Amino acid sequence: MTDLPAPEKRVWLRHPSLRIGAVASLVFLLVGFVSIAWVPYPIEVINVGAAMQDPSPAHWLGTDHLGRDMLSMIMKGTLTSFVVAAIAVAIGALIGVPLGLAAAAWGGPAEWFILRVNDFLFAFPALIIAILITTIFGPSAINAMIAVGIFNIPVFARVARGGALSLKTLDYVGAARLAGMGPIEIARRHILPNIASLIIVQATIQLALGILAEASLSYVGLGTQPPATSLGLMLKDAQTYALLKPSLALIPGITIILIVVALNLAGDGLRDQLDPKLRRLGGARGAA
Amino acid sequence: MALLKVDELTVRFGGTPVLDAVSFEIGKGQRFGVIGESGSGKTMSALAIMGLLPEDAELSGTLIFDREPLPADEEARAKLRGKRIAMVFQEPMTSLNPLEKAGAQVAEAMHLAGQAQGDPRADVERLFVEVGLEPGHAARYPHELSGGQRQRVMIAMALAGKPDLLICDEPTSALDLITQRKVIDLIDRICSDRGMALMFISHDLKAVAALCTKIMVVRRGKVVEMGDKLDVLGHPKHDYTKLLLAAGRHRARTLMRAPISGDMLVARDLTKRFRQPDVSIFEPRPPLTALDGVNFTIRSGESLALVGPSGSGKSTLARIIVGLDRATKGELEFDHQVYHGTDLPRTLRRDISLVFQDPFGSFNPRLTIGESVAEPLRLEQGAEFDELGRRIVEVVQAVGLSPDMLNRFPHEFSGGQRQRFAIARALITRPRLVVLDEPVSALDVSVRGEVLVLLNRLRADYGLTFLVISHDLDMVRIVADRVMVMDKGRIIETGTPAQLLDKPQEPLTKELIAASLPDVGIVPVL
Amino acid sequence: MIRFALTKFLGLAATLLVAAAITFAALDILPGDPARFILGINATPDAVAALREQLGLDAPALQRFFGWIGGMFVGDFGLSYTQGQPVGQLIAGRLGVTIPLTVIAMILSAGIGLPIGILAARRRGSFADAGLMVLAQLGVAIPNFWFGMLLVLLFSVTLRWLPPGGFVPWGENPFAAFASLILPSIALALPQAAILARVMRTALVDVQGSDYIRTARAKGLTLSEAVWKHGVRNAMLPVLTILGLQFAYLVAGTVIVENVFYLPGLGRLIFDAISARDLILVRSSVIILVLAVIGTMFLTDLAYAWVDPRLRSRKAE
Amino acid sequence: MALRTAVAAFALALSFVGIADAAPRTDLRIGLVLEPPALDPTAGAAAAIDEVVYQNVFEGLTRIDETGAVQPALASSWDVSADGLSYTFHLVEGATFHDGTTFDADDVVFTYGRITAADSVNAQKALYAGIDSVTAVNANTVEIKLKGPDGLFLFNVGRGDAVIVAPESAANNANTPIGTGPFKFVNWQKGADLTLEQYAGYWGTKPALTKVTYVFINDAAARVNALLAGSIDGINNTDASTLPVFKADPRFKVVVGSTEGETLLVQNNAKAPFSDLKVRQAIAHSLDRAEIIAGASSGYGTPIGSHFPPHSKDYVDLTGTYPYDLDAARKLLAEADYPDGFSATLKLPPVPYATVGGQIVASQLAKVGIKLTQVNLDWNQWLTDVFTNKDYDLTIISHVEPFDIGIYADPNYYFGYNDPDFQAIMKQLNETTDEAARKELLIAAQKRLAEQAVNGYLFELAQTGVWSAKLEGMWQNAPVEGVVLSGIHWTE
Repeated sequence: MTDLPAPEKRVWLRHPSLRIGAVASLVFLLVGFVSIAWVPYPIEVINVGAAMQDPSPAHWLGTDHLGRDMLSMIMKGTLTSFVVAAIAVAIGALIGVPLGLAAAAWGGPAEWFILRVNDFLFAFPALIIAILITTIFGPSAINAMIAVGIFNIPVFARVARGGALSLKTLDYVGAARLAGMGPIEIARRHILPNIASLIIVQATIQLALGILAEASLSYVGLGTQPPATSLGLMLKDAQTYALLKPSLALIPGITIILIVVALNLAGDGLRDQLDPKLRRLGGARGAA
Repeated sequence: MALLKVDELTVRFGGTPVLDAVSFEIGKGQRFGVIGESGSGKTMSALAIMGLLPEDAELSGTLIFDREPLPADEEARAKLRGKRIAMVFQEPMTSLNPLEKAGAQVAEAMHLAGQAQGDPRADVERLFVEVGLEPGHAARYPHELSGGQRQRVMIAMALAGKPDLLICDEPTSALDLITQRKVIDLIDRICSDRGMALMFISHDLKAVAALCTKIMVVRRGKVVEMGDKLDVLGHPKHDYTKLLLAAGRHRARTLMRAPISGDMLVARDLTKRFRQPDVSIFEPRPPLTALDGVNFTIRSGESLALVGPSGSGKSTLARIIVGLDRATKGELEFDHQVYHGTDLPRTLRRDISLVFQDPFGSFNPRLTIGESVAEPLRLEQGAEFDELGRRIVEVVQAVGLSPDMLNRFPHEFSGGQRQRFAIARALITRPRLVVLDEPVSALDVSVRGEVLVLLNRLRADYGLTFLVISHDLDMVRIVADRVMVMDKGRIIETGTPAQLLDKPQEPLTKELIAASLPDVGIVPVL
Repeated sequence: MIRFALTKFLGLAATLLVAAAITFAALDILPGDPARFILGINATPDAVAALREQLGLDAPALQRFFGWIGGMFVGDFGLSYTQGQPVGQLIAGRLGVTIPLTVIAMILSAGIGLPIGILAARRRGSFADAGLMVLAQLGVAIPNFWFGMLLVLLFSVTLRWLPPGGFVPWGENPFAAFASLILPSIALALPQAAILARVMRTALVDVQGSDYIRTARAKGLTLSEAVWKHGVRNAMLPVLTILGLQFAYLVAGTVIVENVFYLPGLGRLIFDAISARDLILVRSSVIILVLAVIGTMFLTDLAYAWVDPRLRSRKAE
Repeated sequence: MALRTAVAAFALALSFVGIADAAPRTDLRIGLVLEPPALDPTAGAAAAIDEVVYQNVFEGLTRIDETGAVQPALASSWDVSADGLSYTFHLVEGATFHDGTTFDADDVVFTYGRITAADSVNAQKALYAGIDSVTAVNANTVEIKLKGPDGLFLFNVGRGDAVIVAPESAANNANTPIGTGPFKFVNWQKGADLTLEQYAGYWGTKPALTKVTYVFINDAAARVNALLAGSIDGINNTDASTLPVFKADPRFKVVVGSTEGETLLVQNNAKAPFSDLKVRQAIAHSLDRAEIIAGASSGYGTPIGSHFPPHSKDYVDLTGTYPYDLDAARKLLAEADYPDGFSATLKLPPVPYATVGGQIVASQLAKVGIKLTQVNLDWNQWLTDVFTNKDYDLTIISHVEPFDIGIYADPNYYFGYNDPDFQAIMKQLNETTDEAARKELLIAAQKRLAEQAVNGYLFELAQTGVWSAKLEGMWQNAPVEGVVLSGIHWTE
């Protein structure tokens, strides 16, 4: 109620970290998607004779221990890392958001139950359970991400519930009920569009966490499996070459860091654009 | 001799001035009132004096306090704060540290001002008594105190340092009517007792008039008028001041309207209990009774007002009537159909509508105004598409707005315009009963009158029945044919406005009436 | 307060029981035969069958479940399939590494993260703030196994200051034991410290804009005094939540870090047990971890209630 | 400055790098990839068990030396009956177990009784199934009677699976192993390391080392760092890709030898198209062993053409049977009615030579149109899917058992190879004890497997040890699993 200038005057994307983060994330995403259609060299073809070359006009980032083009590997790896992390985010969001909305909409025992399930999932050390699940169903990036995705559910449920609760008391939701709308219709028309930005923020953060989780699982051999590659797997493969050819580990490592920083910057920037009251809702689960 | 001299004070945020070359003086022991709407820059002037402007504010102009320019340095400035100039803020709910006991917070203020001699506990108790709190309140945490009590703690804190100047920034606007009056009386008494200078900032003309001797009117960062209370209020020179004065009195004319006839809505023994979250499974809490056996009747064509202090159950009753909530016990009968709240039959939904209190929260920011206004038309299943289009145009014109505004988004409109759209939305299904929940309390004073006039006109034009919920007795006088007073979930008194206002029976009603401040100035001719 | 604690405690017990049931059920469908794994690829089927019987793998699932639960109540977690030793003993042996490791990491992450967060918030908008937040961004983004490797290359291989891994038991040489936990706990703590720094900064920035800080300044405190006296404690509320959650991440993170630094901790025990299909060991260790995590959350709740009077009394507004 | 001094002082106080003494060191820290799950070699198959205890803590009647030959151990000599069915072992005198109990013929009878019992959990039980009876002739003489002649019997007696245990302590050997060897078990810090000390009462020649610590380091990069940082003195078998680092560093010596591990591209012979000899031959022609060795094993490893270790005296080089020739491969595929190749899955266990080798093999077979889908499994899944259920097309695995060519004679083995001719050769071999005749038969067996292209024979796994340059006496080759400590000593 103080006489401050309206926050709407801040233009979207004026925020430098958001601009940098969003542009960098998109660039990496683009690089990943380009690799579907084209990479400089196919990564399935192994040419041990050409292993561990330095960067050259033919191989901009050199070649790895099996003679594969590092640039192509990074491109494919970026795609895999994004895709697997996106699967985890999608699982979390597609299940978690409706759950959170349901909890907010119905309240009572339904909410109690959903909150307990949430608490319960939080109690399990996610990475260990991911390792367990991956071992049960076989090492693969998809299984790993399903495991990580399960632990994203409560994160999204919490954000969606918090957002929905803060909107639920707003009069336009009441007006919609007066207009005879059912809960699902209200959620679709009034709640979801207004918490979408919150969910997108959380999704960028979970995407970054997913990329790191994939790297961790790949490191213990339970993430992405050859002949496919991911940034995490490249990092793991390069571990023993750390002294012989440091670039093998540095290139994917730095790529991971850049992607994660870009996503986090984008997420943080987006969050700063939002109502500061909503800002806290997603913050609780920043850790991972 | 001026205690505070403000000269050409300008405050900018990123180049946009929110205060533009404002100059004024406050003498020792003088009562200085600042009046203006939200966004007019009045709070900024107070913060500039205190040295509490937000970091990104750019300040220019001179501030002289007790013949010395106010220092720019934070540490030197802090030494003046509390000791020489104290301030009471608007939001009692958030202005106290939630983690510390009220007494400790006051004691800290005393300590900082060097006023802690002897037993600090006794000093705090003395202050608490002075501001009308019990000494025991000192041991409570802020969340254990009511809004009015918190505001008293804030005042105690401001008084702790025995300041020469007390700045009050809308100290009562977050409080209910009765408490407002008590706090204003308290400030009045303390300033007299202590001979303290007062800078009182408000959008409430009557409060300023009651407390101050000198008044400054601010609009869009500029002083539009300043002078003696009697001059400003008695002979306003500026149109804006005139507008404010007129709005403060909102004397709307009663228009021709449909005759009042048979019963439209009957409430029988309505009771609503809310389940409270238990402290623990060992410590279940009893349900909170919001409505306790409410009985009343609204007759067709009538305008019934429902008044009462906050928490008395007014809004709960409204929500049950329109079908947003369900009564725990009892029933409603509308047009010979019985319902209990959420089970309001779909066919009746178009006949009962609600205008919400907050024009900002009542529109989805992602939908155009048109989409929101048209939303209730979903209830009109039989109607033709063209007919619906005509209805939207008609209703928007009826509330005095233009149909080409419909494609815009809510944030592009002012509060008054939004409330007009909210009324349009409530009328689009051509309802018979319109429930208005504090329809003007969130609006700036200057537009309240227009909205009330509009409501009265619509009622006449469309033959509507109103249930108006309000805590503002002035407004009730204008729009209501009959008034019900509610307290703690019960209806304690009913009568015509005239009956109630002149001869209140119940203590609460008396208190409500006593709380309203005297009218000010002359009736301006617009 | 006591009732508050008791209610929370009952919830904790219920969660634990459900966790036990789910863990058991999930592991019972795990394909793979521990007996076959122990005896290797050339073992004859009858040797495998004999071992299965010896391990008690033939009993019905429900019987094994209740046997397991019942045993845990009296501190008997069963016998490890692969190592033939009481699971409780195996786990206890590892706690001497994992508990100090997580505790040191926790202290490090709080000890580094919170001051940085406070500093950045106090200097908001300055170059120091920007620099610290860039560091925090990097800290969050570095995969911890990779960071661990870099630490080893620098401090063990090049500088030879600290051991590259392994563990000397506390009883043998407490200094050496501590030394062997330094690098792992740094690797473990870094991302958490970065997160804490960011949370602390945001919380403090939020608090700095709050009305009660303004009130405190109006009383005569300078901005920094007001932030120290009134802000930090309020800002600690969101930080406490994160601290509670971080414990779970630190515990899970030990799996990776204990592998990098070949520490004999619980994380590595679980990892090895999972790959060896030592179901009983996996189950019991997971339950121990869940217990540790919800125990910490319980303590966080208590701490929260201790700091925040609003939670303690919960009186109606 | 003060801080830096403090850090330096602290580092010095904690210094784990030994200060050089005048006398040579007698302690040793060895890195091991895997931690043994338990320490009883007669009740588990994990190679890590033997790496710790074989010939160090436990001894058998015979032992296998570095060349793979059988040498006397707890039996100082033995007589074999003319029909090859009866072995009389003469035991050493004065040997004691680490708990002080004496070693005698009864311990031998107990040990073999335990191995062959119905409820035995010995992983290699089948090897000893031919034993008819074990009798203590007197305290120092044991007679073992066989049901049929067994050319490998003395070798099998020397394996870790048949080490002599005492009835008093056998039950606890999993955690506190008690044997007769030169080192006694001292302490096992689960998950971290295991310590052995010289056994003062050892009956034979005392080893130079007095204390040996095995440090378990799962992570390949961590092993390298541990070596470089000096926290371990050597690794028996390190990741081949890291060898160049150590070759260039004078503080280390790299000891490259061979193992018993034949690395194979195993083909499911019972399943089409691999049941077709022409397909198998085509695959054999398409494998470029040099590249596989270079990629999967950093160039360490000897190409093989059949299932036999190159360091064996009975080895013949059959790598030329189906030379690398893509045209020949395409032609054979066409003849087998697969002119455009076919698709198959390659199920791989979680070992680097397999996961990397799999990629290279897939890349190579793709050139003749055979499209492989790689499926990476964990050990349990591999054991279940591939080994037990035989649900696979192709896999890559090293068979590290010594003298295991006999597995091809078992039609139920997961190779799915049922060849009466080969089975006949094996039967004859088992019944032959004459060295020259055995050699002939072994060569015939090798040739048969090579010609039949039963599996893709890739390379013999190298033993790539990295040790401190001041250490001597390590085994270069690994004819059996184990790190035999008795010869290892510091030179300064």
